[in-house]
Amino acid sequence: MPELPLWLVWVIKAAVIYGALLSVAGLMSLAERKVSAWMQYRIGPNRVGPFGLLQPLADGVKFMFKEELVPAGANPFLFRIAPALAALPAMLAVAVIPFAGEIELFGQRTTLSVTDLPISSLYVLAVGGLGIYGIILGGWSSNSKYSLLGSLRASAQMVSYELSLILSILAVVALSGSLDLRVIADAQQADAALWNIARAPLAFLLFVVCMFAETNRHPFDFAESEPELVGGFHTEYSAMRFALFFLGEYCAMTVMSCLATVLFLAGGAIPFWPDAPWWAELASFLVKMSAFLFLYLWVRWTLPRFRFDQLMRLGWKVLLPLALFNLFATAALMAAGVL
Amino acid sequence: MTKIQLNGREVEADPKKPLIAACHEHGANVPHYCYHPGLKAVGSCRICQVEVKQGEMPPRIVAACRTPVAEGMQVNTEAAKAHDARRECLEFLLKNHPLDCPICDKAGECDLQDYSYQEGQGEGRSVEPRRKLDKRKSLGDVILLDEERCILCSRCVRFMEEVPKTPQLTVAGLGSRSTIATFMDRPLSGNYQGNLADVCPVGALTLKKFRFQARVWNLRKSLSTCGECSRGCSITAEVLRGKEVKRFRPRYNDKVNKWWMCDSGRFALERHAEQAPGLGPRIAGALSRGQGAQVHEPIAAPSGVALAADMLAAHERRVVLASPWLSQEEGAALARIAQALGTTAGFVSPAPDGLADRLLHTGDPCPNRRGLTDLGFVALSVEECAARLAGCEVALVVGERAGELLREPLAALDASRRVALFEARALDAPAVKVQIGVPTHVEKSGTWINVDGHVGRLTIARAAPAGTPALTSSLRQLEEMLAAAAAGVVGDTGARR
Amino acid sequence: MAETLFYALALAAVGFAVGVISARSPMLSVLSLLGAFVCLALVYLLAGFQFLAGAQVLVYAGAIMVLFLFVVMLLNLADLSKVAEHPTRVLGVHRVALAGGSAALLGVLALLASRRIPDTAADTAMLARGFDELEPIAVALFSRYLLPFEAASLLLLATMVAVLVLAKRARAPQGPREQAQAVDAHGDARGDASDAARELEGAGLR
Amino acid sequence: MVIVKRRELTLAERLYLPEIGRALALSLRAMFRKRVTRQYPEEPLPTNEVTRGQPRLVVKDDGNIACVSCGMCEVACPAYAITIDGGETDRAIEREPKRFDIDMLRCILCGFCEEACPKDAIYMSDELELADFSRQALVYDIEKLKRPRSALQKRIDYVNKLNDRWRKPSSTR
Repeated sequence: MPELPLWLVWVIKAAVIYGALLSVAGLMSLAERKVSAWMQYRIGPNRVGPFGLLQPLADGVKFMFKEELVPAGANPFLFRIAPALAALPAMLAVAVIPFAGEIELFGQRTTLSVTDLPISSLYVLAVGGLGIYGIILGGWSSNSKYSLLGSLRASAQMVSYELSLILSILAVVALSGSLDLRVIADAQQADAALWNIARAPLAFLLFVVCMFAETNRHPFDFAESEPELVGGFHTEYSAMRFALFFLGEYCAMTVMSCLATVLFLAGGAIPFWPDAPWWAELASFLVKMSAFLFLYLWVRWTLPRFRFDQLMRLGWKVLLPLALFNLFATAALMAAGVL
Repeated sequence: MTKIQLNGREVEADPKKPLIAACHEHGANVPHYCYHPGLKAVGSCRICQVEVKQGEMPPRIVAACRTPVAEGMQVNTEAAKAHDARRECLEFLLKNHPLDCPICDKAGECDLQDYSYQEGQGEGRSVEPRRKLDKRKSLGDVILLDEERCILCSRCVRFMEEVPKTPQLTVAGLGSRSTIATFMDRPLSGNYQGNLADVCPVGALTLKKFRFQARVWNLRKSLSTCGECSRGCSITAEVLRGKEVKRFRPRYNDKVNKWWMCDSGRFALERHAEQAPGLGPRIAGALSRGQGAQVHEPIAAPSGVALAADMLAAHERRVVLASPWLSQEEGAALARIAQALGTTAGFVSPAPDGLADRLLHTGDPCPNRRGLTDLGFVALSVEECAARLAGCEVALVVGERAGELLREPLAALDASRRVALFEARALDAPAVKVQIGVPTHVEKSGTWINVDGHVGRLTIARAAPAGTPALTSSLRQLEEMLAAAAAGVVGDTGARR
Repeated sequence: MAETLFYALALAAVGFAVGVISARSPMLSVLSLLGAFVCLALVYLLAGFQFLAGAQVLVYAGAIMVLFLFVVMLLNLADLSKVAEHPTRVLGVHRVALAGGSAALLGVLALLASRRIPDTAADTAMLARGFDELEPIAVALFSRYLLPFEAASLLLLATMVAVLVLAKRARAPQGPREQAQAVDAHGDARGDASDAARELEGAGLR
Repeated sequence: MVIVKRRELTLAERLYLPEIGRALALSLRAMFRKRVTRQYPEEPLPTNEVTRGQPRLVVKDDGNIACVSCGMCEVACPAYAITIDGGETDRAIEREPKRFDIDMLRCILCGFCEEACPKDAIYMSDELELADFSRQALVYDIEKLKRPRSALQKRIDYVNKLNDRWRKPSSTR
């Protein structure tokens, strides 16, 4: 087989990974409806394609052809770019997720991720954190009280929970001694007991809780909050821009699930099979990621939404002290040589 | 006046009328079938029984229609014995009366129905079959007799004897085989047969033309005045679903027509239909014929009036002709316009139609002849109108049926003459440059004055075609435009379009 | 290539910075500031300071600016116009602060003008290793530059307290309802709400 | 004023997590329960004689409808859905509808027409589905409303049974 130039391999990798990300996001919209239906003794969408598998496609076509409205008094520029601002960062963040180890692709040895950064965990947090701007600006520019309230809540919530999220990741970073996600994942490879979920269970718990808050998902979806804010930040949106918000949300969920997999479940590692081929690693990665995605849906259709003051109390009075304690405890245990 | 006590109340009664009339006058609802205020009472049906106490005698049950009013009589229409008597009477009437109210045209205004609800018992006790008779017996062109429904009250017999004084009906046969019949089954004749269906208290005598046409509760009834002769009988115009005029019925008017009307007025329904034989289509808004154009082009009514004003202002030798169907209000407005135009208005007075009789029909087809004459209009025969039109440059012809009456003179005019026609139905004549739609007399409110000077009221029984304003408002607009033109505001009428 | 990029980014950063102070809408100001931060992060990236770039985006763009947005959305813009009408009264405290601030600024400028910043060997070594790894940064921050680091954080803390003191509105004396809330021992809805309000206040969010 | 005493939460409940676990277990169990969804067009709703669907005209065994166009249903209809024009017929009943329209878009399926009909000519069928591409197509005329008596027999028997509850034994049918 002739060797392909490196840049072409890279383009192929990016195309595959982004295609997969968008497919997962699309399928999540179906999964959301299916899972909610199952939990409510219903069947869910099953008309478009086998088991309703083509439903996301049908939805997409519908969104494309719907009329797009811009409310009177809205800031048209911000209103128009906000959905893109919401969707783009989540998609960018997936670039550094290490799905599997080295693979042989068209004669080039390469890793199964778009790129590898030495500070990739920082990158995910930094870029992922920008997604909130789409929500805040979309809500603010809609010239609607519901949207504005949604934006306010989103920004307060983001500030409150990002801290705990970062602190919980810091504990993991401390354990691995690197900001590189691949290094973090590989450090857990050897043994299931070395997985960070076992070594830093509190950090894992904190991360999972903050993960829901960071992606604006139940039980922390205050920016949307249909019963009070009739949709919150996206009240005024229609057609494809509305769909972009959801695409962003599902991408962010996917990225967070990947991050959780890498940080706490050793990425694609399979216990008792240290030298697994790359496709097995990839499959294992996808299974773990899917488990987190399912958790998202599971929780959404189980728990009621918090009240806003409860959210704030939980964030500042419970999670933040716990995260700080966790960081110090981890550091102490490391210094003591236990970990 | 005689004083009697009616249901414990002291009331005054007319001694020349039977007791039942006094009861009705003072609000006691005594049922009646054979009794009709316009006919002699015979007391054959016995449904009007009431309890009467006179002097020291014990109270007794009498038929109110055959009992004269006497000073100091105490009448109780609601006595239990009176109710019993009426109910028993009703049971006998209903024994043979078919229960085909769902089919019967009288249902909804049937005295037998009403009193059965008021007095009767809800169920029959009879197990014998009802008598079988002819359900579709034709009594001439107008009336159909259902012998099974007949309760032999003989109102119809008496009507024919007493009102048109042409006795043609009788009760034939004996006992349970009695029926209403004509001699040798000859068809009925005369111009007053339609009233038979009105006097019949049940659905035995029905109008062939109204048969199964509508349920009576679906008809919206409006006060109106008959427009077929100068008698101007008071009538109700009954309209189905706001569109079709289904029925004209006489409305009691002591000074003009009592309870009756003639058949030629009653059945003058055709011209109120959407398509009338021999007449053009209704004008909605207005029609204009442009310079040299062969067809009429529909325009809005105010634009048509403006065109008419332009024409009238721009030419000399004007003629104003009115229809005898104009109301007083419209006539007054037209008279002012004629004066402003410097001419005297005339109205078309067609020849007598030869239907005159001694009872109601005058033979003169102009319902508002008297009123228009009072307003200063000159009565002109069709020939005189033709002569006037022939000598004019511009003519204003106004009113429902004006174009119809003057069809030939108008058609004879060449295209250089200009005629503005206010008509209900379109007319195709080269001289008619603009036609403005007007409501017919069932579509307008107004006043006619009949041959004896009595006022006849018109109310809106149904809406005129969309876009057709009242003639009074069209005329007011015309008057204002002509005044503006006379004051030298040139081109103003055009601008208003 | 890198040089061109640098100048483009630097120009953009300056443009955004001008936008911050010239934009009429506070929202646009905030967005311009965000743009400036992102440009700065890219400049860091260009120079190979990946960690710095990440931290810049994470802290400033991701957290601080969100707070700014929050504040802007809470602002009553009608009140702002009044501020423009009535120039701020200059108090004695303000004069002192102004004088102190100016003196400090002048001192820093004089320091910069008088001598170059020492280019020590340790710094050069660190630069040589690049900023990709955490360890040298951590070591530098917690040993050599510990004092300035702590001083800076103390300064930030003092600023925060000062802002709270200045911005805090005079509260009306506690009404019966609030007293009732205070008495309300177990946490029902009203108690929670007031707690949350106090939390927001404590977090500088209100 | 009602004072609602709230139960003091136990420590386990205040910790959230055990309770959240219980809730998650509950919804997970629900996922494997029997589905209650009915796949409508394929699995239509069961109808019976109590179902009050769209009104239909009974076609008697001799092929004619029983309606005499008396207009009782037209009057009874609270939605003004029925329009009837009567006309003459040679049959013994003399009168039959020339036009009998029910605007199915107006019909509210109340069954008043069925109740009002003196001739047992109109009954509520079990037909509930209604869809077309124009409003005019949903104004049903006589031909669209006709149903053989056998198709409506269950409803007819049911209505007669109901009516027998108040009908006096002596009254004529």
